[in-house]
Amino acid sequence: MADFNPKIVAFVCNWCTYAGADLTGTSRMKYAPQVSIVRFPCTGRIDFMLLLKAFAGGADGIIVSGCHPNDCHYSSGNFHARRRWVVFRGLMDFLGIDVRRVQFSWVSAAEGAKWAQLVNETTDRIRRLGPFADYQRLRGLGVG
Amino acid sequence: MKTGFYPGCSMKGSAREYSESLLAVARVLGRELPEVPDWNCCGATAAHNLDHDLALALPARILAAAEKKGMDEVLVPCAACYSRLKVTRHELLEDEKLRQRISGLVEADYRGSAKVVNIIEWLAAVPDLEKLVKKPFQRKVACYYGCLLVRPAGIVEFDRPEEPQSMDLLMAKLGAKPIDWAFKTECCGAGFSVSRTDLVAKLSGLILEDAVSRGAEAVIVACPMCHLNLDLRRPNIEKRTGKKYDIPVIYITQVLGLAMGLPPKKLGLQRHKVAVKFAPAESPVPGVSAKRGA
Amino acid sequence: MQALRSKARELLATKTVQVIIGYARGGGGRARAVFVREAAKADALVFDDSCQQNLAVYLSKPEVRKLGKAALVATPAALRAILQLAAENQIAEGELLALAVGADDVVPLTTFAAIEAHVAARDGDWSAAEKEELHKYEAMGLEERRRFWEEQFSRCLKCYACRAACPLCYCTRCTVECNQPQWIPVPAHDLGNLEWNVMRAMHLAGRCVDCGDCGRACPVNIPLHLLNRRLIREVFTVFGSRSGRSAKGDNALSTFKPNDPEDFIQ
Amino acid sequence: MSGEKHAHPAAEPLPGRVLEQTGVDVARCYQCGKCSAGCPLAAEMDYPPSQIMHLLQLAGEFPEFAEMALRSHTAWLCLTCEICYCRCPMELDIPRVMDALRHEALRQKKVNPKAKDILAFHRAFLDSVKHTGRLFEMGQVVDYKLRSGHFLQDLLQAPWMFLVGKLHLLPERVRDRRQLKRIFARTLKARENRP
Amino acid sequence: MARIGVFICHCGENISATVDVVKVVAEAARIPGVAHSVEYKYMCSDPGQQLVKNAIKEKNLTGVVVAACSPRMHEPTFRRACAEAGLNPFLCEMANIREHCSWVHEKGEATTQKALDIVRTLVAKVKKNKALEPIKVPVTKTALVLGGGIAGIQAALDIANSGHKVILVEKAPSIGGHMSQLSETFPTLDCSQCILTPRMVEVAQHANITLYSYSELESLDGFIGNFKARIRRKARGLDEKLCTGCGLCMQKCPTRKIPSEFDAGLGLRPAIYVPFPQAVPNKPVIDREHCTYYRTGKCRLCEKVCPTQAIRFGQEDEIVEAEVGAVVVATGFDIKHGDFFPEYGYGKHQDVIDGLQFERLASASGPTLGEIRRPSDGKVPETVVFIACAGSRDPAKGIEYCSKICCMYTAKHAMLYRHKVHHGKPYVFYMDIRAGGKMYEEFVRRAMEEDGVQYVRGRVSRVYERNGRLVVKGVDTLLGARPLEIEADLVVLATAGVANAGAEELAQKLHVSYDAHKFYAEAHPKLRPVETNTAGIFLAGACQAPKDIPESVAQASGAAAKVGALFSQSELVREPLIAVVDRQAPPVYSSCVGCFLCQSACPYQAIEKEEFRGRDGQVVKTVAKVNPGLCQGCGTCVAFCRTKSIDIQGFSHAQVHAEVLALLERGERDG
Repeated sequence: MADFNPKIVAFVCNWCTYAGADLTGTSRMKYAPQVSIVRFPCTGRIDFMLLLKAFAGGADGIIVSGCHPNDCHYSSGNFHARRRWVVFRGLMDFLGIDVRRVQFSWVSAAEGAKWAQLVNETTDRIRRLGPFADYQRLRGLGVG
Repeated sequence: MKTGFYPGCSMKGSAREYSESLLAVARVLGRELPEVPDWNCCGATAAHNLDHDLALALPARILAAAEKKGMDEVLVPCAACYSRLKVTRHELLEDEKLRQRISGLVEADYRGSAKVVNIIEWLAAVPDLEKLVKKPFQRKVACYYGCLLVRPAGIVEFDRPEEPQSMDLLMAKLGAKPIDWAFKTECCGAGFSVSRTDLVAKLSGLILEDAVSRGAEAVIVACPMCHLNLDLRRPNIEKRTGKKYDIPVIYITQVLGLAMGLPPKKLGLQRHKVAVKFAPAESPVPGVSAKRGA
Repeated sequence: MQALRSKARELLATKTVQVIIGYARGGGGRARAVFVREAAKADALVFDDSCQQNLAVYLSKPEVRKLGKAALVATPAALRAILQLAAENQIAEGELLALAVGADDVVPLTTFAAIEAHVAARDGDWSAAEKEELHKYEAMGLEERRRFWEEQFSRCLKCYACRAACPLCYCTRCTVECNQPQWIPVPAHDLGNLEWNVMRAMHLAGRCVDCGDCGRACPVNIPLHLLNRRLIREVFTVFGSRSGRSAKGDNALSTFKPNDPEDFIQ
Repeated sequence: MSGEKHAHPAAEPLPGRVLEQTGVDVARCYQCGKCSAGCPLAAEMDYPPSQIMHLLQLAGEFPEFAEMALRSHTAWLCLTCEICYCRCPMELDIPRVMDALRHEALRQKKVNPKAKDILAFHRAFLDSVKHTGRLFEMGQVVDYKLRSGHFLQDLLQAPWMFLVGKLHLLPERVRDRRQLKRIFARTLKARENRP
Repeated sequence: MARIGVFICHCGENISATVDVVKVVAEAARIPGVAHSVEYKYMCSDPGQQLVKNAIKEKNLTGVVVAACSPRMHEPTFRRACAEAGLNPFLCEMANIREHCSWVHEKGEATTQKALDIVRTLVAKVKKNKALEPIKVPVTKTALVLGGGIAGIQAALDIANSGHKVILVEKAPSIGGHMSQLSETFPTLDCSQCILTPRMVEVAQHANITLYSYSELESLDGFIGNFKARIRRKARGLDEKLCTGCGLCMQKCPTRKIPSEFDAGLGLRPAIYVPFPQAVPNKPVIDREHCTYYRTGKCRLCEKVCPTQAIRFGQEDEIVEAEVGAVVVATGFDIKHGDFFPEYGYGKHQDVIDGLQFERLASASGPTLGEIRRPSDGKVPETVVFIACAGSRDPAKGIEYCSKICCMYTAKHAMLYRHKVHHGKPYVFYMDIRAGGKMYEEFVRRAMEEDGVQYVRGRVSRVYERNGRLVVKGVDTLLGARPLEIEADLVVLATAGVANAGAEELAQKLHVSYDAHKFYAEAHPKLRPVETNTAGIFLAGACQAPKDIPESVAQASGAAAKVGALFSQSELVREPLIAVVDRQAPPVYSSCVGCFLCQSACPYQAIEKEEFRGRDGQVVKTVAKVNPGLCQGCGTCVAFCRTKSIDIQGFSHAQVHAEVLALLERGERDG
């Protein structure tokens, strides 16, 4: 698995985490390149269907990240998202899907370092978990 | 709650009155204080000066032994030993690799189950101590904490590192009047008592001077090294400052003992270089006070 | 049963309602839904243990609404469904009347408040058997659970009977029918089946009134209600709210507390 | 781990070695001097703590500064009273840096001559511990006198200490002394015998 | 059929150093729908933008993807360029291959591959973009200024003088802020109140300014151009119209021994008081916590003596509502109080004081009428030690940043001390002297050269009392780090500047972001220093970071200018990135089923009900509708909608879905 390059999709909000990831760049901190960022106005906008689509799309792991509580640019989008993810995780787990494949996080615009760390840790975790063959098999993807 | 007792070397020798008074007091309190089985020296300053692993291994051996005996906490009255044991426990619990390596050295799997407590913590935990006071120790005392009871704060996490209060509160319970002074936590010269007596004389001199100038009648300590430097080294101090200081240096446990009305002899007061003149009942061994400054 | 029939007769005769939505004896002794519009036909109404279907499912159907004001023969689950539908602006106060049926009595409930009180009074926890059923699957290992559901969903035909049976699946356009973009592939293959069932469960999270009709309706016997049950418990234990208890109550997922648990968030 | 490095003292510049042994990054020191201001013995030191830190900061590029730090009297005068660490705005564990310096100096045989007595004392102390498992004060004092050559100093105190029963003629002993010997053999001895 | 143009920027070396730009160009050209793919050294430069404009015209592109830096940086630039070339700006997207790729990954295949993935993803998105028209919203030409310190005063006056209405809210009984507490000001040493009080009066008398002193912001709703503010006017306990400020009540008040906030605890005040003689408004407030009447139910002496019967014990807080188009936050800063430095004995020894307290000692209007006398015994101190960086640059006990103003005010303090006590000996313990600023360095030199202030380079370890004096254990790191002891009569700590206690709470009311130290965050550290990332809310003064007077005033005028610009149009043009609800022809009207979960989720109350009626006038359907003025475009509603009837422009279902599918292709390729 050491040479396995996981595909990780990051769903992030524009105001905190996207800006935080920008800061990682302006601070020239390095992190694993396997992650692709999809930008949203707010974590509140992130539809759980998109997570399913990402997995269906062959993602081995997903990061969902936004503003810290009380820092949401829209004041409460992240609070709604938080509840949604509680339920979503419960369901995933009940369906036998390893919730460690979805990492939720708060990364503020000031936390460039945290973003790099988040991506690296998640990449390592997913590497350890291996390709999400179980899921990709469902769509007859030639994995594993 | 099983409490083990780690006397450390000096309490068997130069500071035996400390353990004598502690055990005397413990008897009154009805507390068992079994010694940590086959305990060894903590290595003190010498060990960590010369070798980091050794400085950890020696205390680790002690703690492992206490653990093996099923002790929940180890009472370490000597502030210096307390510091070594506490630091060791902290470092080994912080760093798993290190814990394993040192465990290997001491040939026991040290887990860190036994807590390390100092004399003040231990006494503070005694429910309504004040009720046991028969003869309130009505003296103005300078509570001298020294370095190692309160520092490094991040590790001992006991009293605040600047302007600590725990000993003052304890003394107040015993009827004493703790003075507000400036040298509570200044260093007395510690391990230099033999090798650099000159420096000890200097540092300890500053401490005595401040205590005396603020009207203290006694300096209260919880550390054999501090006692050695402030009491036994009195002649060197006086030689350096060119002043005489009659102020006695008394262990916490001795004050407690006196307040409980125990006879000074039981508390080893006669072993002091500087006589405790105001000690109640029979006055200290005459021979001793006569020999002062000889 | 007599009480029910006479009450129905009275309601129709006095034109208090135009239709009684209730149960009648169907083929093979099974109960089926019936829409009684004349007092004379009230005797067709039955009520016994075989009457399990949640009739509230009809309340949002236009053809039924056309019939006028209705009285609904309501099981506890149906009462909860009524409240939830009200909370979601699907039925308004005074649009219907609920006939809460018990062993041998019938309680007409004319206002939402009355229904809320009735539900609250009889509200209870799941039976030991129900708990055991859920627990059985949770006790499985992750991989075992995954295999179980993969096998279950592999049988799914995407017939949407579960959706048709659900009183809260009243959407006139379901996500599966959205094709720009196509959220869920139309053919019944493993991925689409999983996505459909996840979506169904998520869309019912904080809304499901736990009647179990989805599971009963499934022609290939997938225990769908377990998915909802699992989320009902999640919502209750984590957010402390239960759907179908109030005609006004905000949905657990469209509200929040600043200090909601977030231990899973890094 | 560091064993290989120990074989070649010069293998890595001093700051790196300090970091490795103590976890203290000397680069974080911004030379405010608070440590020197509070150090009870700063006045006696050839380089007060803040200067030692600065020497270490430059030691990487300038070996002569590394030498100054290693050969300093400061390392041996440090009492480990922890007041510097306690008040350092950057929370740098200076006492541990001093420990590391001492260890390096010992291994590279660069102990400051002025520290002879202090070192002699420490050695005497540990000898006593090595043989008896505990500190045998009498034995240690005698041992120290032999090592340091200060025969008169303190002998005045000794008789009095007997009198009040503070000195014993015979040492207390740990039962499992073999184990202690092993511990010493694997630590101090092993280190000091390295080239 | 889509005709997308892809424009890949080298950003000098910033991108091309780690990304094989040429390869990305070639690969991008092969993405279905891409009609044009080029690279350029600096795409944001004029020739770069020209490149885009020309391509749009020549290749009549239907969409543009600029692969360069973060959209947060240049999206507006390129959207403008597109618009100028006749392409709807919202058909332009940016692929962030700099911050999110070239800068964070090593040179190599993987990085180039990722750059291409990002491009592909945004090509997929832009194909689904729709041409959007900007939204126009009216602007209420009244500004709300929070905080009546020098920054707030300056901002209020500038806005008012440009002909707009201003509501100035100050939480204290009087405006003036910290500046009114200062004695003299560096580097000119002119008296603070002499230059401040005229402006305070101007505020009070300005026709365009409504002053709410002793008031606080309760809540702020709405959005740029259309805020609704609720302001709590705390009960002063008197009728301001009747009160003439004669001060009789204060003279007669029996409770007089209350530490004066204005004098930083060094002076005393009665329970009914104005903070200082030149207060604006010059009307007292009753301090209910200490007032005898409120405590015991007896007294009412002030009521008896008041010649105009202005006292109102029963008075209650009043909430006033105001519609404003812009907000200037000028709530200032505080100094780090308390004994966070036990080794310096602050809070233990009366004669260890902070900078603000020294200002009061040195101020002619202060408790000692400008004579330097130490708090403990009123003795004139022979020796004063000033300790700089007391809490600043101190991660362990204080804050890690530099408070910036301390070096200067400490030099000023030492100077003032010498001017008032000629034989006195001032010492300053410092780490570095930061005197960047016009005439600042010269000022510090003067302190050393002309006023003989002794600067000692080193941090103080400890301060303790010995026979009535304070022993300062310091060090001189320039003299071999030798410890040195000074016996002082007074020790002044240059305590750190920190954010106000309520800063966080206010930020949350305003929805503005703040940094780790609770200072309000500007929209861009260099280029947008007075805006917040919430449109229509601006910053002035020390609420953003510790600042001295000239800086605060400059920023205040800057904020005022921004407000002026905003108020210069009667109608504001907003990006149309907001939610919309599906609409269809009758009888369907909309796919929305009207469950209104979106309504309870919307943070801006932007979701309304719309009813459709049949011919008979009966309501046949009730569905959701978005108020384009209120919607801020967070999209929370979108994720709730089971029928996918509500969508958000710019981040629509089709767009994000396409983005994720683009990742799917990648999955297919190397899966």
